[in-house]
Amino acid sequence: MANNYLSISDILVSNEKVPCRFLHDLPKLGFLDPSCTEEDLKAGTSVEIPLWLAESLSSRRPPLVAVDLPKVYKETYREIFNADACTVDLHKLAQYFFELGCYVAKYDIKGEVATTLVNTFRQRFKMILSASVSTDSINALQPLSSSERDRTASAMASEKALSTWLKRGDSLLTTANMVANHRKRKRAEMEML
Amino acid sequence: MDEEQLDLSGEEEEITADVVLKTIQTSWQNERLSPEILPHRNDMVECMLGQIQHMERNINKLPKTDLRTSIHKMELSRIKYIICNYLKTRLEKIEQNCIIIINDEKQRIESGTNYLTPLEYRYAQEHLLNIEHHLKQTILNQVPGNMQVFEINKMSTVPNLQSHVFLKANETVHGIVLEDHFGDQDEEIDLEEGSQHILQYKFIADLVKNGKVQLI
Amino acid sequence: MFGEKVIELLKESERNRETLDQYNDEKIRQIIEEMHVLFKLNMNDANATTENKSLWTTVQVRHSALERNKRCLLAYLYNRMNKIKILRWEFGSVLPPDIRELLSDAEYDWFSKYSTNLATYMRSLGQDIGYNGIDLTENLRPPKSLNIEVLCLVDYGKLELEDGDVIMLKKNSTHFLPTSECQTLIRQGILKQIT
Amino acid sequence: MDPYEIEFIGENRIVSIIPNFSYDKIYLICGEFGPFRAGLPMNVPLWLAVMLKQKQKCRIVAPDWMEVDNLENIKEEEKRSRFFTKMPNEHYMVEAKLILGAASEDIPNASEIKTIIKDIWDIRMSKLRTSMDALMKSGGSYGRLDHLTMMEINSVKPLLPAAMDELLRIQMMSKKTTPATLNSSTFSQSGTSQNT
Repeated sequence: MANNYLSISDILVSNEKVPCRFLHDLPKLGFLDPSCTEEDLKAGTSVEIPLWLAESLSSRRPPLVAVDLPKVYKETYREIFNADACTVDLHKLAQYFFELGCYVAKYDIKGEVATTLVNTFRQRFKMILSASVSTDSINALQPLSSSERDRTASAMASEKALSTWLKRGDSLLTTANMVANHRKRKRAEMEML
Repeated sequence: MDEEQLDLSGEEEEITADVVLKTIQTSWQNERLSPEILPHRNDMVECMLGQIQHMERNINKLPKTDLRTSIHKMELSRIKYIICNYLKTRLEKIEQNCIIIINDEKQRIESGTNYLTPLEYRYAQEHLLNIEHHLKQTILNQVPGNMQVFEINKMSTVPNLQSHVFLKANETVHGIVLEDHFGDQDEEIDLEEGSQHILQYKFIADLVKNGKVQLI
Repeated sequence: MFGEKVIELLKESERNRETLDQYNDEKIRQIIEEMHVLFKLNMNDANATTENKSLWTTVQVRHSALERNKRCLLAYLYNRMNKIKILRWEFGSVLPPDIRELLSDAEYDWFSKYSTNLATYMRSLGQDIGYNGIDLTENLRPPKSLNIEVLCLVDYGKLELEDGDVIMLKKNSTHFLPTSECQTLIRQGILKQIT
Repeated sequence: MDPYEIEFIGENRIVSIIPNFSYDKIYLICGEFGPFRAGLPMNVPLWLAVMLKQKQKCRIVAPDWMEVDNLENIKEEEKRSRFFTKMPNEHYMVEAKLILGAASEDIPNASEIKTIIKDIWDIRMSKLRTSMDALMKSGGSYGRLDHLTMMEINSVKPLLPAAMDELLRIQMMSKKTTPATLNSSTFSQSGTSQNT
C-alpha cells in the first residue's frame, strides 16, 4: 500500500480518531470537543480528534497536543494480541489496526506497540492464507482488518485465475473491466427503477 | 525466406534475429516484474519491428492457404504481443511515477545513461503538464490564496524499491548483503547459478540491469 | 469544516473502485467554499494575535484543516484521473454518451489531452524504420489462435476486414474472424468470444 | 502475471512432433525448424506443436518425463521430502496441460498421467502454503525457493511479496522515533498574507 499524499486509503486511515490532551488554550474551537458548551477549548481538555490533526498539532514546536494511544494499542489489548492474535475480530475492533498502529507506535516510548504489531501481523498471515482458499469465504473474511481483506481478495483472485487456467483450454478474450462493470451497474440501476 | 543476419545500427557486431527476440523477451519479463522502470532497449525493439515488417512482406507473397502463412502469422502475433505489452508496461510506470522519473532522467541524460527513449521522455513531460493543468483548473485555482501551490514534492510518488521480488540467478554472484534496517545484523548470501530467491528488489537492482539475475 | 465532507466524497469513491461515479460538482463547490470561510476566519484572527496571543494556536489548527482539505480534494481528483485513463484504453478515444456524462467538462478535457498524448506516442513508434505507428491498445492478451468464433451482441453494422471482405454484424449472428481484427470489438462488448 | 502469460512463456519450450506432411525448412524469427518429413520426429516450439496438432498436421511425441513410472517416482519423492524436489522442467505444468489437452490420444496412459501430475501439483501447492506461513513466522524478509516452477511462484503472487512488503513497512514505520510529518506543512504568518 503506497503511503503517499494522494492515497485515498492513507487518507481514510488518518481520519481515525485518537485521544489527545490539549496543551494550550484554543479560542473559538470549543466545537472540537462534543461535550464542550463554551466557545473556547481550554488547555488540559482531553478530546478524540482525527489522526491527521493530532499528528499535525503534536509535531509543532512546542507541541499543541499530547497524543495518547487508542485503547487497542494499550497494555490490556496487547496482552490479548500477544496471547493469540488470531482470535481477535479486527474488523469489529480496529479495521485499520496495522496502518493506524504504524502512526501511533511512536507515542509509545517503550516500543511495545511496534513489537505487538509485527507479531500480530506474522501470526495472522495464516488467516489470510486459509481465507483465500476457504469455501466459506464470508465467515473466513469476517474477522479480518480492512487491509487483510484487500490482501485476501487479491489472493482469491489469483487463486481463481489459476484454477480457471487449470480447467480451461483457451483463454477467452473478454469485455474490458470498466466496460463490463459499467454495464452491470447500469443494469442494476434499471432494475431498481 | 532466408535466415536474417541483422546488422545493428552499423556496429561491427552482428546479431541474429533469435538473439534479438530472446533479449526482448527477457527485458519484457524483467520490466513486468520490477518496481522501477529499467533502461530501455529501443535498439532491440526497432530491430525486431524491422524484422516483423520484412516478414509481413514475405507472407503476403505466399498463397493465403499455405500452412506457412498461418505459422508465420502466429509467430508474429506472439512477438507483437510481447512488444506491445513491454511498451505498455513502461508507459504505465512512466505515468505512475512521472515526477520522479522526469527528475532522474534529466540527470541521466546529462551523463548519457538515459533510461527512457526520446519518445517516452516527451510523453512523460506532456503527461505531467496535463496533470498539473487539470488539478490547477479544477481545484488549485479555486482554493484560497496560500493553498494554490502545486506542491510537486508532495505529489511525487516513488517506486517501492524495497518491494520483494522473485529471481533466478543466471550466474553465480557472491556476497549479496541483505542490509538490516533495525541495526541488528546484516546478512550475506550467495546466489548460485540457477538458484531462486525472494528478497528486496533494491539489493539486486543492479544485477537485474546487468543481466546476472532474471526476475521470475 | 474540518474535512468531514471531503471524507464522504472519498469513501464514496473507495466503495466503487471498479467504476467511475458521477463527478460530484456540488460537493466540491461546497468544500471549496468552506475552505474560503476557514481562510477568512484565519486572516481575521491572525491580525488579532497581537492582542490575544493564544489565537495563534487556533490559526494553526485551522491551517492544518485547510491543508487537509486540499490534500483530500487533490486525492479525489487524482483518483478519478487514473480511472479516466483506463477509459481511454478500454473504450478508445470516443466515449459512449452515458460514460461521457460522468465526467466534468474539465475532466473531459483531461481525457482528450491524455488521449492525444497517447495517440502521438503510439503514432510515432517505429517511425524511423518506416512504420506508421503501433496501436498498444491491441494485443492485450497472449495470442492463442489466429481465428476465433464470435457472437455479435448488438446491431453493429458493417465491418470491413483487412483482406477487403465486408461482413454484417447483426445481433445474435455468429462469425469466424481473425483474432487481431475483432479484439477491440470484444473489449468494447460488441462481440463475445464463443469457442 | 496472469497464468496465461506464464503459459505463453512456457510455450517457447521445444517439444518433439511427428508430422504427417513433408515440407522444407521453415525460417521463423525464433529459429529454423524442419525440414518436415512425414512420419519422422522433429523438434518445434510447443506453441507450434499445438497449432499443427489442432490442424491435424502432426502427432505430438510424449516428452521423456511424461511416463507413468517416472511420474510415480517423482510423486513419492515429493511426498517424502520436506523440500520441493526438482521437476522434469521449469514449465512441467504448462507442458502437461497443453499436450494432454490438445493431444491426449498421442500420449500413452494419458488419463493416468493426468491424475499423477495433478497429484504432484496438489502436493506441491499445499507444501507451498505451509512454507509461506513458515517464512512469515521465521522473519519474512528473505526466502530461497529452489525447484519451484514459474507457474508455482506466480501462484503466490501478489500475496507473499505483498505481505513481506507490508511487514517491512510496519517494522520501519513503527520503529521510527521521530514523529512522522504526515504530509503537513508548517504554517507561517507570511504565508497567510500572500495573495490577499
